[in-house]
Amino acid sequence: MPSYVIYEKCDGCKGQDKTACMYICPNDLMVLDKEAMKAYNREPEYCWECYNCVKICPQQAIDVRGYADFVPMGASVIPLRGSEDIMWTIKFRNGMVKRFKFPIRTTPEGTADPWAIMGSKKDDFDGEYLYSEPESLLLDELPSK
Amino acid sequence: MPSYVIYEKCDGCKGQDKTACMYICPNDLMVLDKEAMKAYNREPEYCWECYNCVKICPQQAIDVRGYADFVPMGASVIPLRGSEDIMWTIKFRNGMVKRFKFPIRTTPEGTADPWAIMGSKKDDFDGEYLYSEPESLLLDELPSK
Amino acid sequence: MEQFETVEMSTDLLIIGGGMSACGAAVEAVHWAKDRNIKVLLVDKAAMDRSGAVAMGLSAINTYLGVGKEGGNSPEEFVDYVVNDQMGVIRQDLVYDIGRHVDSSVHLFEKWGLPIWKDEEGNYVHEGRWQIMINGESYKFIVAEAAKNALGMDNILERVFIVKLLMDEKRPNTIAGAVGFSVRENQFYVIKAKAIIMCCGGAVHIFRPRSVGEGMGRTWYPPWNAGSNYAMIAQVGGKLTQMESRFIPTRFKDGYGPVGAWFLLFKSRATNAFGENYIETRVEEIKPWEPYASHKPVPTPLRNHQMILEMVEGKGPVYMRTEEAIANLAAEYKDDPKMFKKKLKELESEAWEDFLDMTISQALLWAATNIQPEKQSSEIQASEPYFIGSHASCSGAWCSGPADIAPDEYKWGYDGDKSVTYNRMTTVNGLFAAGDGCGGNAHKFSSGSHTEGRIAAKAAIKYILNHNEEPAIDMSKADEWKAEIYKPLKTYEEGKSLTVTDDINPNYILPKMFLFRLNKIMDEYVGGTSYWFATNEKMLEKGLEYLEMLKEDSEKLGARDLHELMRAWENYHRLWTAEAHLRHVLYRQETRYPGYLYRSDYKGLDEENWLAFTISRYNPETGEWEMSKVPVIDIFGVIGKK
Amino acid sequence: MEQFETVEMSTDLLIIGGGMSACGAAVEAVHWAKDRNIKVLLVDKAAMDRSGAVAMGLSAINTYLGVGKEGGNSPEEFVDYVVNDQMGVIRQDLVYDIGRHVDSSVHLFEKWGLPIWKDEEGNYVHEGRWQIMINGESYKFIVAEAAKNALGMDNILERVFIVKLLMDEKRPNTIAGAVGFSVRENQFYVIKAKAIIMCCGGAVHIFRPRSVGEGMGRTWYPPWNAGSNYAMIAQVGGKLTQMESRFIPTRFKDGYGPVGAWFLLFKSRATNAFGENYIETRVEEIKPWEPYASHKPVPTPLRNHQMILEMVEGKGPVYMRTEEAIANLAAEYKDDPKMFKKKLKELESEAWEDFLDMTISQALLWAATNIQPEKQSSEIQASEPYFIGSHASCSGAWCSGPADIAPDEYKWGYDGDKSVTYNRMTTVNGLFAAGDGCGGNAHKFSSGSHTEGRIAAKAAIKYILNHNEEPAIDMSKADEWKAEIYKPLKTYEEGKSLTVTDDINPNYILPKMFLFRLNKIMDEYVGGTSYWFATNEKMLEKGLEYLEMLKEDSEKLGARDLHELMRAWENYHRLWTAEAHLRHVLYRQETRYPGYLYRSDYKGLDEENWLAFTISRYNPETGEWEMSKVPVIDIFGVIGKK
Ligand SMILES: Cc1cc2c(cc1C)N(S(=O)(=O)O)C1C(=O)NC(=O)N=C1N2C[C@H](O)[C@H](O)[C@H](O)COP(=O)(O)OP(=O)(O)OC[C@H]1O[C@@H](n2cnc3c(N)ncnc32)[C@H](O)[C@@H]1O
Ligand SMILES: Cc1cc2c(cc1C)N(S(=O)(=O)O)C1C(=O)NC(=O)N=C1N2C[C@H](O)[C@H](O)[C@H](O)COP(=O)(O)OP(=O)(O)OC[C@H]1O[C@@H](n2cnc3c(N)ncnc32)[C@H](O)[C@@H]1O
Ligand SMILES: Nc1ncnc2c1ncn2[C@@H]1O[C@H](COP(=O)(O)O)[C@@H](O)[C@H]1O
Ligand SMILES: Nc1ncnc2c1ncn2[C@@H]1O[C@H](COP(=O)(O)O)[C@@H](O)[C@H]1O
Ligand SMILES: Nc1ncnc2c1ncn2[C@@H]1O[C@H](COP(=O)(O)O)[C@@H](O)[C@H]1O
Ligand code: SF4
Ligand code: SF4
Ligand code: SF4
Ligand code: SF4
Ligand code: NA
Repeated sequence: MPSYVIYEKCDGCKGQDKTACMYICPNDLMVLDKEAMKAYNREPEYCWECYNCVKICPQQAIDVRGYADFVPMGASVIPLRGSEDIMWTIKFRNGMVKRFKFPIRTTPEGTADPWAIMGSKKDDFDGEYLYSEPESLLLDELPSK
Repeated sequence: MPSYVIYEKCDGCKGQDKTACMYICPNDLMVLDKEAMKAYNREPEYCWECYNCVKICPQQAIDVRGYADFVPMGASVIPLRGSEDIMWTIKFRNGMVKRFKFPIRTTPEGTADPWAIMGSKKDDFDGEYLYSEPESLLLDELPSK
Repeated sequence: MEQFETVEMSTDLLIIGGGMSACGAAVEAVHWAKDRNIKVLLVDKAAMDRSGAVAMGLSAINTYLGVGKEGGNSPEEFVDYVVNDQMGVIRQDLVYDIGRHVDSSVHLFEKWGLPIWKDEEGNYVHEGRWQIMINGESYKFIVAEAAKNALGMDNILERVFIVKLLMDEKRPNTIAGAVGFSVRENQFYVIKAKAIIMCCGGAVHIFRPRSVGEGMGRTWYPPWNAGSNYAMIAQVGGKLTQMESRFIPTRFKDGYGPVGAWFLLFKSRATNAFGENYIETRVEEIKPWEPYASHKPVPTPLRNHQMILEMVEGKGPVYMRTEEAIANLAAEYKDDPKMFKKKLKELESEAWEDFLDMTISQALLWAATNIQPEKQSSEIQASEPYFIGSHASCSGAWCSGPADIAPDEYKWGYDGDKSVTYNRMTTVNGLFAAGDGCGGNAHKFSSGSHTEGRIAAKAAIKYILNHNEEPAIDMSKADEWKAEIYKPLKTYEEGKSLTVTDDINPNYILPKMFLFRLNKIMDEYVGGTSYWFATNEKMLEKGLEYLEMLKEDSEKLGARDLHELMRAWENYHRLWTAEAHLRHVLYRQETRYPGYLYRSDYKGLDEENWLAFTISRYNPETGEWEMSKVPVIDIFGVIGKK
Repeated sequence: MEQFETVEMSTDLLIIGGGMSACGAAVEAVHWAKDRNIKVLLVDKAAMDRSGAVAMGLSAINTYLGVGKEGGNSPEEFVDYVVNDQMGVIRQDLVYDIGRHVDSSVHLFEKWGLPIWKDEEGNYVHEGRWQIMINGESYKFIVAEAAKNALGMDNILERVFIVKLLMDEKRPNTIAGAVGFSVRENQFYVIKAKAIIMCCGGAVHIFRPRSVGEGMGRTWYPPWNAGSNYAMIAQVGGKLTQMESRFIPTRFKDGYGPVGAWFLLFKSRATNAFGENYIETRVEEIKPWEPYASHKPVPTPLRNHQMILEMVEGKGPVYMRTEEAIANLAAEYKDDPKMFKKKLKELESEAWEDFLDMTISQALLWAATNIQPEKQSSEIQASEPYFIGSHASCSGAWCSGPADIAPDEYKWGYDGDKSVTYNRMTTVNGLFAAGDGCGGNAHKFSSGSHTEGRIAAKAAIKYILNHNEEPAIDMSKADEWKAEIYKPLKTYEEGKSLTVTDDINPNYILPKMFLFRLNKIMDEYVGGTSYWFATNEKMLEKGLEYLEMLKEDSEKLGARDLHELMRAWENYHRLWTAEAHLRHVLYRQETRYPGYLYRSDYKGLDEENWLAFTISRYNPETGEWEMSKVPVIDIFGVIGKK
């Protein structure tokens, strides 16, 4: 189910240096047609349908249609990703619709603190402890053989 | 091994209504880019490499390169079809070259006469004889059960 | 959307297709028609010079009896061969009919200009008992030339793709014409006809091919025959038979070069990777398929089966021992170095010609892998399944047989009338079939297909004279048909603006992706190469579910231009062919053709219940498929004969 | 051709990749580096936020012990599990190391913001003994955020593809840097480094995928990991181990949705088409693989084998009995209609989340085929082979183990020094590997890969301090490397004018067709899906011949732009991965992993000869591959333990 860009909705990320979809695609598939100022998937057959471009697009201009070579037509799966949760709308081939909402993170974006746990063995450079241990293991010391 | 058109050699059949390659391709693959006046194979993945476009091209502008997905590179098979025979030049990947010549027909082009054998039962409309029979069977009558 | 002109045409006889059987039909029809005020029209989707399976040429004519020659074969002997090669389920009346007429076509070919190999005494060089060697690069060109000369170019439409048949509005179950479109001009054709001969060849790309990238066109069977015969006949309610009889040729791996010359002419062995000749070592394994197994030659499916067992048991690759064969043939001259060298040269040239005349890509593959057949073996492999009623398989329409040979069960006339019957007429009045399209009679090959076209044409002319009514077609419906046929263009045009690029768009499915979907379903549920040709009831039922969805989605086929519109309709024909195949496979509860098809849930041969033709009929009224059996009649007493 | 700027960079530690292991390496490295004047640079071909296998998210963390929790598991128990699941051939030192550290990463993830399911008592909800459930849509995003925050964006290069490693010109067998190019700008990178950690993940599209059209990107493993780890390590002479240990996950058919939650959390059965649970009915058939066969849970390859037997014997389709599982779970509430309904709703939501968090296409496939898991079973199938050293398989580099656990045979320092050894260092001085790139230790999964990145990073920092010499790289060769790397652009530019269209041109091979060629060779000679994962010596030798030709032809790879240039080099990495795999498969003369790989010529397990690691080394001096064995040491006495 490769991604596709809805012509009317894409604004080329307003001519910014890198568009959101180009920025995010792990497989470097999204590319901006600079003349039309529209993005597109240049190699649909290498699309993993990870939906990352779909989730990130500020215009909700990207959708996915199931791989033609094994997905029957007419269904859709549409995410709306907020700062704390994601809402999914699933439309079946037969018209049935289901909605699901799931949490995505418990901290504000950008605040993940690498040193959130600082273990008491944080200076054990010569031993086997890793930086947050042993506290991050909920132990007083590394398990021993 | 789909066909390809050599840019320098193709003259678009001099702007004629139908180009030789378009005329002949059994799979309707060859098409003329009317602006460039050059022909090309529009769907190489449906090419049977029947070489009919290659054989017919008045400019010898068409060649074939082995299907990339299983033919190693560097070999070629080039026909030169005359009115009575065809000459093949085969270049191996390792550089070896072989040439073969075979007859193609024993009559001048265009002269195949459908009624070249006219059997004595040519009026047997109600029976089982076909138009050239029984002479064309080298028999005096149809074999009987 | 562009405008399309409706071209209305009328003919008496319409020949659909321009291949071997159509060329035969053309000459024969013109012969009987010309003094009878009967008009004949031929429509081919391509250019007759090089259309159909023989487009590239052939290196042998595989059906020649020499009935009129000393030491030749009789039609009865031919029946014996075909019936036992095909595991019994063969219409002996049809095969006999081919056998008694086929030499006639071959001798015409020679007159027309086809070079046939001759030995020093001027006799044809036989590849095998039934096969003769030709310099066949221009085989189709020559045969088409005769047909064109007979018809005249005014009676030929090239580059017109026929999409569907039209039925008479007054006379039930009677053919009345066909509709199609030009892939070159904006022209929509409605062709009225009193009789039609279906000559559209077999089908490929029903199953996923072994090469799936650029090489997907390198199927053994040519990519342009799309099952139009089977689909169009079924759609109007014509009965099909033996649609489970797919064909899986053993071929040189990947290039799909022919093996016949190697096995028969060069007397080559094929062995597994350990040098074992499976035909000898696996005699026991085909015993469950007696009485056919011990017939000589070993039936084609059983030979395939033996080879496939090597692969499945992990004893591949399987090789054609070309260097051994050539060495053996040259050995005769081993004491005469000059002759020896000459013989070697000759054999080398013959080996290459065999490919260059009919599968050029195999020659290129040899060159690209530095293979010299006199020095090195080449791999062989079982291809993906195809449909070709004229080769060592017999899918096709259920047709009436020759009046003088066929028992009553196998012949009929208008509305089933047994007093005046029409050879090769399908179960639809006025609709005939030949070549790959006529079922139950295998081993016709190029020459037999030409012959069958002739047989059908003569019968069709008779039919026309006996039922000489104007086809009743309501031309006010022409716009409806036109809209239907051009719909993929409209679907695309109307849908495309949604997306930035037109390849991925939820409004339509492009033909290429439709094909991939079909191929995947067939491969995985109906016994394609990925499942080593095996399937079972549960898989088939699941596959049918997916095919049904695909059929619904065919409404959304999109096409960017006339060429792609042809692809759309080709694939629609493939879909119908696929469904017919699946239903036949489901119906035949046995494994009659191991090597072609395995029913994992019915592994053996079941002569008691299944020595019978399977018949399907799509009922156009109800939209249901009806399955039935017709017993095999052993007219010539050859079944299981040793 | 365009001009490309050469950007020369220097760092102490270079982390190649930005996935789970790289993110672990980054935080750990920065921690130990920051006060020691050590510079750390990370290079990712994509954007760290969503790069690697976890790009889409995950619905479970598959490696969590609860070492510090009541009722938790010990590292020894983890070793027992992994070793027996993987048929004995496992580096117990490495696995133990993961086991004792992995919870630490998981608890960090939680702090960073990852929602982990909790039960009413606040305990993690376990999917299985080792697996915990998460709301993992943003899993990678969060883990990358911490890594980015630790490194600072100045120390991160995104969209730079590393093509190959550079060796020190003075010190033999010592790493000195890497070269690569930006896929966004015309910049060519030469990066000098004292130590490198390889974090490039595993490999996909080595074998032909089951979907070959538009759906070829829907492999289970993400299409962007191309075996860079295996290829680049091999090219500089680093040893690889267990490259025959491909991974074939059982997954929901076509969409490749995960099955773990179904089997473990929902306690679902999988059955053949006739309702038989193959895990129970085929107990006898795995007996030849004792002592592993009767270990619980049944080892992953053996479970696969049982399922594959169903398919090969024609008893498919195989189904996950989802409706039965959900009904069973809800049954508890059958007397309380309200609770029953609520529970059903909850289970339905959990089922969909499992896909939506990590394999959205499976959700779309369900919707497109109108499947509601609570009402209808879904097909499962064995995928094509992948390479992923962190899952239920263990291909990767042969690395030094932890000083306190590894026996001498399994650890080393600079030039093999046993007195100061470096954890996770490959056999090349200063070159480390983690995650999918470190071989012999399976079942790390996302959390263990993160942990292993951390372990490697700490060791690499030590290495840097102990061997703190400037990398000796002759920058006068930069133009040569540059020319080599951009060559496909030049080959295309110079060659393209020959032909009217640029797709079919004899001067170059485009990456996509190169891939099809590779995939076909691997599928047909090295046991891909078309051969039901079976191969033999003869097939392998033939395959190797074809691979060699492909390697020669890789000189003619052409690329139209920077994006396609990346594809060209990815495929070159795939080619090396493929060759390494083939050589390992050829070397291991037994069938240790039925369900993943069958040697038709060595069908059984051979503990006497092959309870050993296979090791390959490509010798950069001679261009030869050297194969050897290293015995398995049963450090924890767990092999075959019940
Ligand atoms: C595919 C193939 C076939 C053979 C062989 C190798 C290969 C690679 N070999 S050996 O190696 O196996 O041995 C042969 C050989 O050496 N010797 C031999 O005698 N026969 C061989 N065949 C068999 C013969 O070719 C075969 O028996 C005949 O060609 C069958 O004749 P016919 O049934 O008429 O089919 P066709 O393919 O010739 O013609 C089909 C025509 O239909 C047209 N068409 C199709 N759909 C249409 C539509 N919808 N509308 C309009 N036109 C529409 C086509 O354009 C074509 O004109
Ligand atoms: C593919 C996959 C994997 C998993 C799962 C489902 C699926 C579909 N499932 S379950 O369903 O099976 O269960 C998991 C699950 O639920 N739970 C779990 O814990 N783990 C699962 N995995 C396993 C983990 O994902 C896996 O263990 C880790 O991701 C491995 O980490 P690492 O070894 O670091 O690989 P990576 O893929 O994360 O990162 C690779 C990075 O390298 C970059 N890269 C690659 N080549 C490069 C080059 N030449 N130059 C520069 N950069 C270059 C990539 O961009 C990326 O950053
Ligand atoms: N091993 C064989 N034994 C008998 N007939 C064969 C054999 N191989 C091919 N033929 C026949 O030779 C002709 C050409 O074969 P092929 O090239 O396989 O299409 C056909 O008539 C085949 O039936
Ligand atoms: N049937 C099973 N028995 C035991 N463990 C399993 C089973 N299926 C999956 N797993 C494990 O569950 C986790 C996720 O599985 P999967 O979705 O198959 O990747 C991995 O740790 C698997 O090893
Ligand atoms: N009918 C078959 N179709 C496909 N593969 C098979 C078949 N029979 C066996 N195999 C495979 O061949 C290999 C050897 O199987 P066996 O001969 O049954 O031990 C195994 O990988 C099987 O999966
Ligand atoms: S992110 Fe959305 S709006 Fe921006 S370029 Fe991509 S498709 Fe267009
Ligand atoms: S769905 Fe994923 S792989 Fe596909 S284009 Fe979007 S970001 Fe790239
Ligand atoms: S036949 Fe030759 S010259 Fe004519 S258009 Fe085709 S390629 Fe060009
Ligand atoms: S080789 Fe044959 S199929 Fe291919 S383009 Fe030429 S004529 Fe058409
Ligand atoms: Na999971």
